Amino acid sequence: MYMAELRVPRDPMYVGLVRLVVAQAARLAGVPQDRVEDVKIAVAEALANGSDRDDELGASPPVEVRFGRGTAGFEVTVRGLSQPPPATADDDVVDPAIDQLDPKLRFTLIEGLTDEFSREQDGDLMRLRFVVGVT
Amino acid sequence: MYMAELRVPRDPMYVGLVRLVVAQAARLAGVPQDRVEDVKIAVAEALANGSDRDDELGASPPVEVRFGRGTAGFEVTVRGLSQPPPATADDDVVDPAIDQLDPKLRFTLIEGLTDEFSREQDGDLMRLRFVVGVT
Amino acid sequence: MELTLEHRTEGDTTVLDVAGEVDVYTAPKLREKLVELVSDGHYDLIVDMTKVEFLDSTGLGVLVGGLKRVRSHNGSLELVCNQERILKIFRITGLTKVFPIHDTLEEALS
Amino acid sequence: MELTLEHRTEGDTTVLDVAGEVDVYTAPKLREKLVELVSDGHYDLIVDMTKVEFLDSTGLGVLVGGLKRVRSHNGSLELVCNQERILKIFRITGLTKVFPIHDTLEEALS
Ligand SMILES: Nc1ncnc2c1ncn2[C@@H]1O[C@H](COP(=O)(O)OP(=O)(O)O)[C@@H](O)[C@H]1O
Ligand SMILES: Nc1ncnc2c1ncn2[C@@H]1O[C@H](COP(=O)(O)OP(=O)(O)O)[C@@H](O)[C@H]1O
Repeated sequence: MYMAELRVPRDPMYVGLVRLVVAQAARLAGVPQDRVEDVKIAVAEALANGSDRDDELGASPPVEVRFGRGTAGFEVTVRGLSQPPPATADDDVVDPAIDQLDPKLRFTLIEGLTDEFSREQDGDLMRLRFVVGVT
Repeated sequence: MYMAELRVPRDPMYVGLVRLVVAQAARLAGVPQDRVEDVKIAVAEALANGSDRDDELGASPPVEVRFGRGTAGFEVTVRGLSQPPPATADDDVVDPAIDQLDPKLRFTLIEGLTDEFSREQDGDLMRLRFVVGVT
Repeated sequence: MELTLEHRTEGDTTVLDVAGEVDVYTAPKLREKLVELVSDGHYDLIVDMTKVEFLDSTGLGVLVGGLKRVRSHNGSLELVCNQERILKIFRITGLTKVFPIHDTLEEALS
Repeated sequence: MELTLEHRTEGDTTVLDVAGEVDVYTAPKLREKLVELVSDGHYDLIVDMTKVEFLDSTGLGVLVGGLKRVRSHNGSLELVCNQERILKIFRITGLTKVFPIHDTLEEALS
């Protein structure tokens, strides 16, 4: 079970890079091309988790991505800041200019695109793990 | 000074992946395309350093690559097993079937392709650092 | 591959061609473009996503935001998309019920 | 992009077309091919690297090994390469003095 690990600053600039490297690793691990597309989106969603926090970027811990062929298939774990708790139950508080979907949709997407998905809160951090089958 | 960090098993399979991700990061950092080609070769040479050791792959520590835009340009540091000390001064001992150049040529190449190059031995490990200017 | 955006008018409709990757890094550019179009009085939009190579929920959020903006002017926002990998994320998030999605631009215009 | 290898004979010469990436992962494939050609009696080789996208010192080592093999049969190994980024690494390592390098296959064959 060989795992690679990538640690990048919490900055949208790096999201494309992470997508690229995890997609390539998925291909090497034997994930078929249409599922590689699923991996790319799932990775993007996992990295976007917490991206709506207004913490200073520089002050944030880096995002950690572990990936590689595991026993269940191609496994990815993303550890980073979790999304902020909803400020209030009133939906109207969300600024419509922000154009964001319900952040929970990110989990719906990861779940819909992968074969196995779990998440774990750890204080301010969240660990998202998903698996896509290999041929 | 934003640095990303990639840790991969010491396995030739991962070399292409590392090249890909560091090259993409170099592009993002503003390294011109012809120098990105230099970065790719320099990274490959730094990773190949120590690849002629016959240690069990699984028993080796992972290779650590740090990269990003630093003060002097796009900086890359590779930390991994260093090449073995030459067994003897007698050149004929080298098995010609191995088809290897003098391992020191790797350093010559990195030096010739980059703007700044340094290396540091640390027990069994070696830290290679190079910088390529950005526009 | 970055994001490129180009618009043109076809009768009363404005077609926005989106090509490349719409992600957390590039989505602000798409948002600005939609805001600009609406503030310039383009209320009936077709977003042609035929050349989109990547779209995630950040991009979906921007499209939903665009839809809200045109609707506040009694306008419309329809999509052109025939790529299964992108249609899939509209389906998973339930947005196929929110956006009219067409296979081709011709179909969207007619 | 992986490595692909194809050979054909042109008169007394054998041309090996190398396309793709020659690195620490793929170089063993090139080494095997050269060993196979020499043991099949191909002693005059032209390695056409026009379609090589990446080459590092591991690849150089394999080419030097091939040169040693053909020389032990009084043969030759010449290269075709017109890409500056690849010629550069032959220059830096001093191997331009070891290999005859041609711009085109026609030049190498004549
Ligand atoms: N699956 C969904 N994911 C995210 N937002 C949604 C979803 N479905 C509806 N919405 C939100 O609800 C808004 C209105 O949705 P829609 O069904 O088009 O309106 P209505 O129900 O008022 O006709 C959309 O602009 C969007 O913000
Ligand atoms: N710059 C170099 N880098 C690595 N090996 C070299 C270099 N120059 C020469 N050699 C080695 O020396 C061998 C013979 O080199 P060459 O100059 O062609 O032979 P000679 O000097 O016997 O004519 C080559 O096969 C190669 O192994």
